[in-house]
Amino acid sequence: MQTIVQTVARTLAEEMRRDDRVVVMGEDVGKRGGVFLATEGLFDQFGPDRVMDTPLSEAAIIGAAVGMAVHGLRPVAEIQFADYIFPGFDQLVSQAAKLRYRSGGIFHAPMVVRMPAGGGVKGGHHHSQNPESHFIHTPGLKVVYPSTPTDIKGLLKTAIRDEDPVIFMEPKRLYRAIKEDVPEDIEFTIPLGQAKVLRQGTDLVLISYGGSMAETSKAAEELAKQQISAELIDLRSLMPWDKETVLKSVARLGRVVLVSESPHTLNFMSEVSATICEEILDSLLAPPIRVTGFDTPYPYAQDREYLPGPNRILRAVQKVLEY
Amino acid sequence: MQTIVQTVARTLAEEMRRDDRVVVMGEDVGKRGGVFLATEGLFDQFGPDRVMDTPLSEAAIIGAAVGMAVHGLRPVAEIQFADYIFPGFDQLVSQAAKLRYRSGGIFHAPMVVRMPAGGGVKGGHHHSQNPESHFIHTPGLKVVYPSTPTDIKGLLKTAIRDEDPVIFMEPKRLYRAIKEDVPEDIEFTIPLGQAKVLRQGTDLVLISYGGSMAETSKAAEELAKQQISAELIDLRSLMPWDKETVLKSVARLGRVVLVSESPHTLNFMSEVSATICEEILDSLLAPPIRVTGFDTPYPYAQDREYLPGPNRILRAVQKVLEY
Amino acid sequence: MIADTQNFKPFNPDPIAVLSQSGDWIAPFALTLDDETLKTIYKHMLAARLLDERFIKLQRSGKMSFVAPHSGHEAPQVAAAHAISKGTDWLFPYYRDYAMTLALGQSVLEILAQTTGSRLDTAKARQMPMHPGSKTLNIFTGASAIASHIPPAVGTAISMKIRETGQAVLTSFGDGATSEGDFHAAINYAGAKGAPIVFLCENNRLAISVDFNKQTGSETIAIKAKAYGMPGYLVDGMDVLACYYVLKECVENARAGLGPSLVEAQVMRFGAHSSADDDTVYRSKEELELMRQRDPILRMRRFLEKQGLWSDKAEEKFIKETQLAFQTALDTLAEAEKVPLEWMFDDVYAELLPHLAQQKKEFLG
Amino acid sequence: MIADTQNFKPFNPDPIAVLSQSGDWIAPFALTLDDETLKTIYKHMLAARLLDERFIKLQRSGKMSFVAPHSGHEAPQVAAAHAISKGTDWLFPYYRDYAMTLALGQSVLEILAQTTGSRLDTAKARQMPMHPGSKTLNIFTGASAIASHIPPAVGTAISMKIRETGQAVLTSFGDGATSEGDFHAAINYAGAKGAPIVFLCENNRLAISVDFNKQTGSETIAIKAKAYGMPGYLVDGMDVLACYYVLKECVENARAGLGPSLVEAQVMRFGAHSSADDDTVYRSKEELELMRQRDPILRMRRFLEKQGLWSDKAEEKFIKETQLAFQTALDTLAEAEKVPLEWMFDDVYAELLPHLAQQKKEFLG
Ligand SMILES: Cc1ncc(C[n+]2csc(CCOP(=O)(O)OP(=O)(O)O)c2C)c(N)n1
Ligand SMILES: Cc1ncc(C[n+]2csc(CCOP(=O)(O)OP(=O)(O)O)c2C)c(N)n1
Ligand SMILES: [Mg+2]
Ligand SMILES: [Mg+2]
Repeated sequence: MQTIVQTVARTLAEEMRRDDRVVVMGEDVGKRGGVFLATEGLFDQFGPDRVMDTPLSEAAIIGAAVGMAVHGLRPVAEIQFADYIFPGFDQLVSQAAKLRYRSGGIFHAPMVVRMPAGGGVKGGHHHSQNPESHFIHTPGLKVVYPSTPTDIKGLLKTAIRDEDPVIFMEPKRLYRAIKEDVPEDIEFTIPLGQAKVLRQGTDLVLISYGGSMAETSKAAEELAKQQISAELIDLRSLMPWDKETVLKSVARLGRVVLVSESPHTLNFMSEVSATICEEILDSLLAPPIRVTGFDTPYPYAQDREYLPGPNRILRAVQKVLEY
Repeated sequence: MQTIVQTVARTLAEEMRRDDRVVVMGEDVGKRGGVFLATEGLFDQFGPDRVMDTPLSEAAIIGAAVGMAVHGLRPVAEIQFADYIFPGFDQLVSQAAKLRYRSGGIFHAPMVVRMPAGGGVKGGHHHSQNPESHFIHTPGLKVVYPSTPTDIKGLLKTAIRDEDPVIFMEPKRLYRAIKEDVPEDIEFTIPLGQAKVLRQGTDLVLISYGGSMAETSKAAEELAKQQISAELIDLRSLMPWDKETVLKSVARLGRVVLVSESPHTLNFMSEVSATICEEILDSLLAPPIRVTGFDTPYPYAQDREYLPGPNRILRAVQKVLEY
Repeated sequence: MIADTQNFKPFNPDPIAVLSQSGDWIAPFALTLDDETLKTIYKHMLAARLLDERFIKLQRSGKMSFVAPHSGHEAPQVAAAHAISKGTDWLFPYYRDYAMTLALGQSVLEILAQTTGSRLDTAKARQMPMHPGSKTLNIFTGASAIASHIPPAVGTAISMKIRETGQAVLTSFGDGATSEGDFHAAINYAGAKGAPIVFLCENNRLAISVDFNKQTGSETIAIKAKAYGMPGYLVDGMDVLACYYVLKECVENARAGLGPSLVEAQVMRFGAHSSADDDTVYRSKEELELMRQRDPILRMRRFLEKQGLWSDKAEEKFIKETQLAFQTALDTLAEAEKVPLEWMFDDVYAELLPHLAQQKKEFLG
Repeated sequence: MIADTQNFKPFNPDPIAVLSQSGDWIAPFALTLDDETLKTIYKHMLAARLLDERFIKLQRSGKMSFVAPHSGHEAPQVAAAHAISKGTDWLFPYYRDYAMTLALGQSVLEILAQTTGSRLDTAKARQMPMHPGSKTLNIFTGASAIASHIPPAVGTAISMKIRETGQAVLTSFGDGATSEGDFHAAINYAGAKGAPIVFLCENNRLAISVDFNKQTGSETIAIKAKAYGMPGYLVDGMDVLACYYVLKECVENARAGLGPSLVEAQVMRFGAHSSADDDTVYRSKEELELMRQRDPILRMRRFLEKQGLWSDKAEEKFIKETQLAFQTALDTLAEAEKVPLEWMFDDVYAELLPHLAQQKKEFLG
């Protein structure tokens, strides 16, 4: 039984043992083991050349990771909070994302940028955000956002072994909330772009990912108590995302509620919704409804209320069912 | 008769004369008059304290503009190409956008960030992009992207007089492509959040904004020749955007094609499409189709082909009509 | 007033000090501060220390969600507040600067209202603790992103310069902050513009757990001023009067049109980085013990006592008064109503935009 | 080999020169380069100048969409190519560096294929002109965003260091680039790490139209090295041999584990910023005239002639050969097929992701 954050550290250790090109870098990832302890123990096992504390500069972290990757390493960079990607955003957009394309494939940057994301931890504006839309809208980046220890293991391994830059978002409010047995196989990987159907249903589809999976699952359980059968999908991977699985379920049931906690406008679920409408309009029995964060900066006092919690999800489900 | 780029310079001059708190800043905006001449003549008229060449740092430009605004100035900052917003992106997201909210309204940053955007000028990766999704997804920023000299004048004035940070995107491939008479009234303003119906139609709705208005208008004309009557809407303002006008037209005609040249996934039109489906699903006679840029970095060799040109728009229209 | 101190030498390899560890005046110039001011400076440091201790208690008891203790940083912070002109000059502080805002005159109620996320917070409880701000005191409300307040600070200073308002800006930050691009972009712009601003680095040689020698290759922060064409001063950050004299000179130079300066105050972080940190993982108890012997409050107290300006009795009395003031503020806060839910939707823009009005309506029902 | 030059002093206020304007050897140490190398260095500069002139012609005739002329920058660029170990060390150049890539051995065909957006471009015509790159020569393909190549350059150098590969990196950029946060973040990290990298600033005192004194408050770029704990060298950028000796020493120091250095070569931009610029708006003809008298090619030619290594005849012959090589390359390019439309969709990722496959299919029908 292990938590998400423990799984991150153990998976990193496994991959570092397997492949000595894998290095870990970031603020406080060394002796401190990361502010969330996601790199705990690595410094002692692998030493300062493979577990590198960096200066306090996200541009230096992302940019240097690109240069290391180009030179043959497999850097796994930690951004201390997803909110702090922005000082390094140009390095991500202009360097990491476009290198393969602009060089016609002669250079590329196999690297992972890990970051704890999401609200509900009393972190206010800058320890709560979910910037995935910015990454997904940037061609050249792959983006995953798992929600369980097992998926963390399988997808982190795939990300590290991938030949392209992968943004690996971790649901920080679930870091220690879930414990489960995780496959011990060091070759256990999960392909990018595969959603997971957690629950088969007959009445409507609930789709979410990352931290919001917790609230969405809770809503599904609540519905079950009310004899409403929700099909529950965890997207896990956002770029590429599993259109097939989503379209199949939604086409079958005709009703869908989309849950994601980043701000409403241009939330990733806008893309999912637009795609559903474009491709299977006639199967829809009700409009797809998005239940999201609000179009405000992440507030401190209303830390929980900002999140799309079970109540808001249930209200949307009701709307969709009664439509 | 004046072009878009001339209108920018003249409007800035008018506003600077009207309000001596208005200052212009950016790379090469001084003697050089801006690399596109959008600030031509200002340095001679207003001198180095109101028309400031800055060091080559977008973070310094955006960040200093915030500080100037807080202290009572009304800075209009130029980012030389929209593509170069990213080194200053954190200042936009963490400082400009959130200042009013985080301070409970005791501080705010009335400022304008102007930037030429869009492709079709043989500019490759970094002189062609349309980063509006990044801005629109950032609560606290207002975003406009006009497409005619008249709208440029009216909206730039409104932006400068607005109490919040406004991202003012200019369609650079239209800078000198259109000439028209522009209202001379120095009080001529256009409110943010109002779309413009350019053409009434009876068969379907075509919606676009910014540079892509040119191709979309061309498509509408082409359709007219074929006796197909398209209602043509220029959104002009993207945050806030004119949902009412869009929903009214689409509800009436039931068919819509959405055109915007930024990458497909999480293009602003994803939001428009998702909103249409959520709010007026039953009026739809066909799925809303998005005609967009591709999910690749902006290519050099296929500079024109990347853009959603009239042919691709017409193909989508056909699909929507034949549905 | 500080005419005879106008000759601090920039780029001195030894930190500037005016008080010895035992509280003797060791400067080559005469003390110019009057007794009241000296006592006030001391009281501000002591009150700030007590506030820090109270913060920690409040955090442990769940009344504050987070604290970044400032103990060990009091000297440059209090000195900065005294070096600028209150309500005229502007302050762009960072999260660890409560000795600064307190000394500038921010009320304990206002401070605690923010740090406890109360309805009485003038910033409407929008941010986590450790984000001070004040309209009347010209304290810019910062964001959590390290160094991101420095470019706005420079913008304000440029505005002061081009409008010749005669004001100055002081902005502070840690050693870690100097690695960020924003620090560089901003201080470089200030240097090119000759803007009236003082950059104060509170160098505690740690960024959470990261040692100074992993942060940068330079031996000091002060030397970095060379990159920007401005003077850089190295100051003993445990000597409040040294900090005061140097900062005062820099502020006056800024106001006089002589441009910006960079001041490095060498301080020591007595506590963990924050309540979320466990510093025993990366530093030893012994190290900490040694640090505490250089306590800036002790040094100033010794000085005052030698001047006959302070006593155990005065200390006791002041502590009692201060704790009482804390308690009064906490009592007021305890009576305050809850933060209204609907505040979540205000102040995103000057007006409530239609989509937010819709979200608000749907949410509040 | 350059043992007796190992003592260039960093932070010298006068730029290091080894040749006088009239081509005399004025260094305090003896010349160590053999005649062939000296001639090669000269030929590289001359060929680069001819290439620049050809670029401009190609741009005017519509065959190139854009050019940023490098005339006046040849000395540090050619010197850099000679200072590093070809195919072993890595180069992270910027857009104005064609004298550097040419001297390093990038073929004229490869260069022109990129700058004319041909199907023969090894980078598949993905970027506008002025973006060189080469896998075999370890030339990193940069982006247009100023200074954004510098953090990756440092990453590569750190990789070399932790894996002890014995390689070094050289990265170049303009004076304007030093204002960007990326420059700072990167060079600071290199300083803290002691990474084997040489930072070469080609300081032409202009960023498009913006004068150096608006760019920064420091008098030189070299002095900025102080902020990062590394040596900074000021070099006469119109003296190719001075550039060579200094850069060579820095590269060897990097390789020897002595850490990074910053070299400022004071150059002059003879042309407009680019084909999109009109520099008469912000500088005078007279200024330009004076600059041209300090032409780095002239100075080196005078030196070679005095050594009896060069003549009008040799010059003529070399120019003819070079122009012929250009023409041959252009002829090859003229015969190349058009860039395939479908290339637009490749290389976004290692594999063609489903959504891109769909977009490709819909587009190509
Ligand atoms: C851009 C950004 N990156 C990372 C963090 C996380 N973080 C908060 S404080 C801190 C260390 C700051 O160190 P320093 O600047 O030296 O100040 P000190 O806390 O030592 O006073 C870090 C890394 C942040 N707040 N912002
Ligand atoms: C991030 C970014 N901002 C702005 C530009 C536009 N731009 C291109 S070149 C240039 C000037 C560069 O000057 P410098 O670094 O001195 O190099 P030089 O051209 O003088 O050799 C500018 C502002 C850019 N390419 N990237
Ligand atoms: Mg510190
Ligand atoms: Mg330059």
